[in-house]
Amino acid sequence: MSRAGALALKQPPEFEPAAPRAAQEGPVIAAPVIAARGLSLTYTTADGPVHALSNVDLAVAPGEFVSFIGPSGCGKTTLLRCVADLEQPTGGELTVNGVGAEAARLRRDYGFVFQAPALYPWRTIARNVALPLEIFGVPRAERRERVAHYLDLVQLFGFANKFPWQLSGGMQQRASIARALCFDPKLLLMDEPFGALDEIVRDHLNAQLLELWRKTAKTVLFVTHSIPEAVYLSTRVVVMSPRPGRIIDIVDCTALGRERPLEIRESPEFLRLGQRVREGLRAGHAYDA
Amino acid sequence: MSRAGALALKQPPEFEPAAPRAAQEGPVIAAPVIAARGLSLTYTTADGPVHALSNVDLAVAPGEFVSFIGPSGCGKTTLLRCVADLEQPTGGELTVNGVGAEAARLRRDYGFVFQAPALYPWRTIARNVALPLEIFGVPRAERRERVAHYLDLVQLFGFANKFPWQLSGGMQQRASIARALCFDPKLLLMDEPFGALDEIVRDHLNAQLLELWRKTAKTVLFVTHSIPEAVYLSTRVVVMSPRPGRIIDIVDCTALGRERPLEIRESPEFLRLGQRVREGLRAGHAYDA
Amino acid sequence: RAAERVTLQLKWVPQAQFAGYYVAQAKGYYKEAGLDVTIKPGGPDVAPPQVIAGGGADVVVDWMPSALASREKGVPLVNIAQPFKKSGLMLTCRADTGIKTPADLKGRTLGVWYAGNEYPFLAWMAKLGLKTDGSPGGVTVLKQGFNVDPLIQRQADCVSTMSYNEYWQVIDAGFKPEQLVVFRYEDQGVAALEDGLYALEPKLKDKAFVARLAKFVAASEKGWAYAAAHPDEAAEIVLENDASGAQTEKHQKRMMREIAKLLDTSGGRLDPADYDRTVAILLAGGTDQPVITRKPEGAWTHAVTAAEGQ
Amino acid sequence: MTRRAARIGLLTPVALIGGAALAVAAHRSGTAGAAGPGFWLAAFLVWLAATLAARDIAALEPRTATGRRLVRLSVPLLFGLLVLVLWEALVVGVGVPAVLMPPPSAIAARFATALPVLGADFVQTCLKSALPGYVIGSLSGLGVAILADRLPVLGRGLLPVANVASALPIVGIAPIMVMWFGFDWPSKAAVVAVMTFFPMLVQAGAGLAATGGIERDLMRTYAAGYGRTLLSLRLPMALPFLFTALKVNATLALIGAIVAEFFGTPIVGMGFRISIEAARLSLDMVWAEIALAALAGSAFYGLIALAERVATGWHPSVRTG
Amino acid sequence: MGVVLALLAGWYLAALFGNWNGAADALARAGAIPDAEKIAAATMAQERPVVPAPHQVVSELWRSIVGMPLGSKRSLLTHAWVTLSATLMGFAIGSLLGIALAVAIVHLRSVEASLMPWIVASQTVPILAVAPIIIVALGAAGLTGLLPKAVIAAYLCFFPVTVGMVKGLNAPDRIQRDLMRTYSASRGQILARLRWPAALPYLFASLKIAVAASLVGTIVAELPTGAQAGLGARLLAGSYYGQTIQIWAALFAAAALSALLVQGIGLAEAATARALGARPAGRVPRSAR
Ligand SMILES: Nc1ncnc2c1ncn2[C@@H]1O[C@H](COP(=O)(O)OP(=O)(O)OP(=O)(O)O)[C@@H](O)[C@H]1O
Ligand SMILES: Nc1ncnc2c1ncn2[C@@H]1O[C@H](COP(=O)(O)OP(=O)(O)OP(=O)(O)O)[C@@H](O)[C@H]1O
Ligand SMILES: [Mg+2]
Ligand SMILES: [Mg+2]
Repeated sequence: MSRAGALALKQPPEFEPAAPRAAQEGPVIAAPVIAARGLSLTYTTADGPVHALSNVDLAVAPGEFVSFIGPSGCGKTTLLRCVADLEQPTGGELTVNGVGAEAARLRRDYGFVFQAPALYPWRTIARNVALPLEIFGVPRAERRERVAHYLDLVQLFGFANKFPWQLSGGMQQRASIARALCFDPKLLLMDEPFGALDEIVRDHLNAQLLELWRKTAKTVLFVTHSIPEAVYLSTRVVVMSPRPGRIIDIVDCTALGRERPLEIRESPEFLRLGQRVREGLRAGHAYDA
Repeated sequence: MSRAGALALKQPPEFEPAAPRAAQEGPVIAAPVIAARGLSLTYTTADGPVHALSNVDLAVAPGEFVSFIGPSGCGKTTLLRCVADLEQPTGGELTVNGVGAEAARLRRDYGFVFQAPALYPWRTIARNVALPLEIFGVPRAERRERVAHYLDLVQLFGFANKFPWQLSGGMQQRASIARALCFDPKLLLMDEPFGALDEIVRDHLNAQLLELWRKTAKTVLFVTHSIPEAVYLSTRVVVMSPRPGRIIDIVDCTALGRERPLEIRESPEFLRLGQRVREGLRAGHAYDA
Repeated sequence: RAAERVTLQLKWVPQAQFAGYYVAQAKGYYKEAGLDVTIKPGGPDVAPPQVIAGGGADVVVDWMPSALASREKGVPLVNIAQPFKKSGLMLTCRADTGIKTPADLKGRTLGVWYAGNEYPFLAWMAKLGLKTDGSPGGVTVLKQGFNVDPLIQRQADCVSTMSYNEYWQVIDAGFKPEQLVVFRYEDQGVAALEDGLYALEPKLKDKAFVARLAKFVAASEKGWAYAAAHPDEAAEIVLENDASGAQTEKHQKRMMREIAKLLDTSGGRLDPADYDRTVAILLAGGTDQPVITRKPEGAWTHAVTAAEGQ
Repeated sequence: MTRRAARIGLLTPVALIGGAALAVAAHRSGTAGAAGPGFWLAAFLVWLAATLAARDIAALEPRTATGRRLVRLSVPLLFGLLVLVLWEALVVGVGVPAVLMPPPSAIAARFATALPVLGADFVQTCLKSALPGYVIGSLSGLGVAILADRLPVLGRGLLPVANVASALPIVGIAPIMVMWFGFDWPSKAAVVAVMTFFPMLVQAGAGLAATGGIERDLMRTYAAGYGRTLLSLRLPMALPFLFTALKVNATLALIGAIVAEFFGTPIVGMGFRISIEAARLSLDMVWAEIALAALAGSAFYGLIALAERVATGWHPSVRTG
Repeated sequence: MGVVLALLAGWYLAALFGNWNGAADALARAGAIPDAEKIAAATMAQERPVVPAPHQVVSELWRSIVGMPLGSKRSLLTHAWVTLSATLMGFAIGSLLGIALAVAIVHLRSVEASLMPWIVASQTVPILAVAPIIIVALGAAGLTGLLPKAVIAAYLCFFPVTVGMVKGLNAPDRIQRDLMRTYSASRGQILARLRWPAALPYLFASLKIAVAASLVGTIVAELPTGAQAGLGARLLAGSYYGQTIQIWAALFAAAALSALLVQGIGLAEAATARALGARPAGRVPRSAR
């Protein structure tokens, strides 16, 4: 019932620096968190099949931060949903943390931030954020503490008792981020989490996320449309092309190091990486035409 | 019944350059499309009032392209909803096209792109886009033609017969843009229309929108979180600060001219304007704290 | 000459209880008399006085207690003929309950019908000095459904039965007559008059109407006489008129025979002595809600049966 | 606004006083049973005034909550009074026999004098029969809907059977229930349970099917079990449907309990009283019981509707914002 | 299938226990020494059992359906047809009335305020008490046969439709309504294009209840008219003559009829859902089952 809860219990909201994780630095050497081989997914619709994913190969090592970027409708969400065992691939193999996607889901290995906020309208913001904690059997007092902490993190503290429809679009999105973070999953799947946020809040949350990632042993799969954001946050950026959705480039960003001040975004290395991603994106669009 | 429809009829989907509109170039001289004076809106919620808008003064001349930028939850959506007569201001005055907001709505003076796609799940994409045309009584043949044209514009042509849940987030957003454009309203209210789109599609749609705006006599109110987008598209950028939501800066961008190639975004003038907006935004956030 | 129309409202569903009318219809006695008669079947929720007050019938079949009660309520019913001389109402008990005499009923659970049939029962209990409101020393009364299941399933010690109907259902259920103890109301001196024909008082002022009814009553009596003489054929005629197709031949034939025992053979004229006895029973009602509070006046007439004799 | 207020100020007294006058006039010996055209014209005018007044009052938008409540209350009251007055006028004016349709005044008088009887009947029928049956029926309907949803294989077999079983006509099952559960209230409660089962089954089925994709996906990411998903997501989501069933059942339960008493009862209960008094042609008593049933049913319905507002305050149909 | 077998077995058990006392009683009265085996055998073959055994009911059904010529008064099919026609007519009247009332309630506040309490009150009037009045009144007005029954059926079945449809027509959420507001769509257009499709799930659930209620109403209406045709008359006659098996057979016919009707509405619902692009129940979450 509460394996994730129990696990989470050991890490109070004030994250102490986790155990040294130097051994995990090198990519794709440790047992991969995500291993996809020839992954394909075709939706059958009334007017013919839609090839959302085609022959995707990907391995993500523990502690990696992988961003996905690609034209609208290229299969990013679908890929994340496969990892989360919310879609059944129609071909290929996929393991998550060494087991099948379903087993991983049942072990509560990950937290998912959906592209839409998906808040329950009958729960207040605080109770929406508390939902996974309730399910994982976290005791009430700790629940309250964590909810407060994460609402604070996403700058929604004063809105704990509001209902979702009383919040602006960006605020709803932030509430859903807090909901995914609050039970401290080892693997984070985030689908355009910062899409509806202004630059300042976005920078703030980028920094918070990066810090969280650095301090805890999280692996993050992150979908975004912002090239700078992708490069700034990631150890690798995966560029995809649409119909059939496939990977056309993987840009390694480890050269930027783990400590990334905001200013790094003006460095030539950063701009170079960004340019490479942009070219991949453009190439992806060319496929589309 | 179908004034908007009739009006639109005169302009076939292939927009011919409209009548010369040189006379409208100078801002705030012609009778304003939007005139707000001391506009305020306070939501009453169970745990006290939320001051979403406070004392907003704004005049928008015909043919202007005004962007709104500000921290998440600062009242941008609320302001647009007031203009659209979807919220009742609790104070101040507001006229739209010289009449009250309600009268303007009843005249079908504007088209609204909501922050969420708000597609009707029981209609296919094509029929969702056709919805306003049906309501305005546009004949079937023309309806089909227009829907095809605008689905093409937002690069959704092959998806006409899909249902909303069969589309990716970005595709849904584009469908909702097509729906607002297809009846060719004189006033466009767009709430973060491009938030879920990748850079390439976004650039494409930016250009399309700009062209549409230049060729037809549209006035556009545009909410965005992207500073470059705001500066690139707008004649003026309105910077807002939250709780109570108010205008803290208005940046005039007419200096960039009406013809704006994409490259203009690297020009020093452009960067200067962007910097000014960014500073306003930052100042807005300071208010919040 | 066009046939004169008469509408008759029965008290209950088509069964041998009403055989006389169906036979008269089927044998053409009504037609011979120059009448066009419509027979409306009744049912559990059809109150004949209501129907006649609403103009839905010219003549109704009703029991006298119910008719007199309606009269007091403002429906001026008048008995114009009384085909049934005797009452078929009985209280049927299981012998294994140990009930032997009416005195043994004390403290028992009794099933009673309520659609007008409760008045004689209440009068009887009053006579026996048994309370019916559930207080100790009285009897417990159940409003019985349409059938005798409460007896078979021991939910009641005794149930109401008609000698021509429900009693035989008990027998059909496997009881032998000696396993039952039967109290006939007739024998207990509390029998009220049952099926009679009633019409509205104001309309009886119309001579033509009386003449029409006289023809109707005479033809009906002819039907009854034939039915009593040919019970099996009468039962078949009734069955043909049962639209539900649920009645069985065996049951209807038996019913017809039992009905024949209750009939008045003297032409359907009401015997004022029977009337007086019924009124006396009803006035003695002795419950919190007496059936009638005062002696009715003009509640019967021989005008129709007399006219018939002419 | 002011014109409307003036109209209300004018029309309401006209309707009320005119109605009262009409009801009294109907009883005058000259009018009763033989009302002339003048009387009917007056009746028509009263009706017109009341309708117009009700329309204007309904269109009012008072600032305060109390004011809104007043408006909500006064319109149906006005409407109800109108119905009663016209009923009285019609019945007395035309001279309809009381055994067919008694005037409201007679019903009210009977209601007042028969209070102890009505009270006993209410306890027997509403509290002892209808209420337990309602609870059992609604809960088991929900239970079977959940069971069928939980075990689709079972559901495929169970649902058609449940459909069959719960569409049983009351007149058919009432005698059977008397046979099984005896004459007293348990058999009535059983009938009510059977009657209320089906609406809940159907609505709960629709409600459980209403849960959207992404909300459910969220629960899946938590590897939430069936029960958890049910409690935290699907039942809340189904609440609007469940309340629809509860509301329909509120009235059904009462009808069921009353009608079941037609098929054998101890000598107390609203259905018992209605059936015997109808046979005795005491229609004033019958209507007094019907009025009691209507009052009790409406009150129960109102309670459920109130609970609905509280429990589904988030739903757009309640929020209306 | 398994379910049906289990039910049959349960039924036999119920017959065994339900009839035990009665059978023992009867055997004792007949003078036999009641041993368990004899009693058990007798429970299956009683003439008026508490619970008839399935084969008794089946043979009665067989006798009265197959054994009788169609159109004969003793054929259950004849009666079923009589009842069905009144049911369908009442259902049509009732559901149309229910929908019309719901539409009026949703649109006109005065209707809701003045009518709704009375509609509720009307539903608490015990139908069996008023059915004779209605039948007598309609009969006096010259209406006999199908219509009075249909009227009572309609009386019973309009209410579930009204309650459900009021809920359903109000179900569209705020943004969906706002979209229509921006088009200043007429009430009729909003009804046809938004409220109605959104109310369909509610409608079908209500119709299922209504059709069952309509059948009950018809059967109730067949009682006061006494032994005329129809399943109600059949039930009444069975009840009057204590023929349990016949009651059960009629009950089964009625129940089967209503199950068929409900099933039919279910099919219509599924077809509509398909046409309106309802998302198929989806891959059933394996673990959630
Ligand atoms: N349930 C579905 N049924 C049919 N087709 C679907 C379904 N879900 C997604 N698709 C199709 O699969 C493709 C990939 O969709 P997906 O949501 O993964 O895109 P995405 O990369 O997340 O796009 P965006 O950036 O716009 O969110 C799209 O073409 C979409 O139309
Ligand atoms: N219906 C409502 N009831 C109560 N408060 C509301 C409601 N709608 C919005 N608010 C509040 O009003 C403020 C402004 O909201 P608004 O939606 O206008 O923000 P926004 O500028 O569009 O933000 P974002 O960029 O996140 O979309 C927020 O604080 C929000 O919580
Ligand atoms: Mg996506
Ligand atoms: Mg917004």
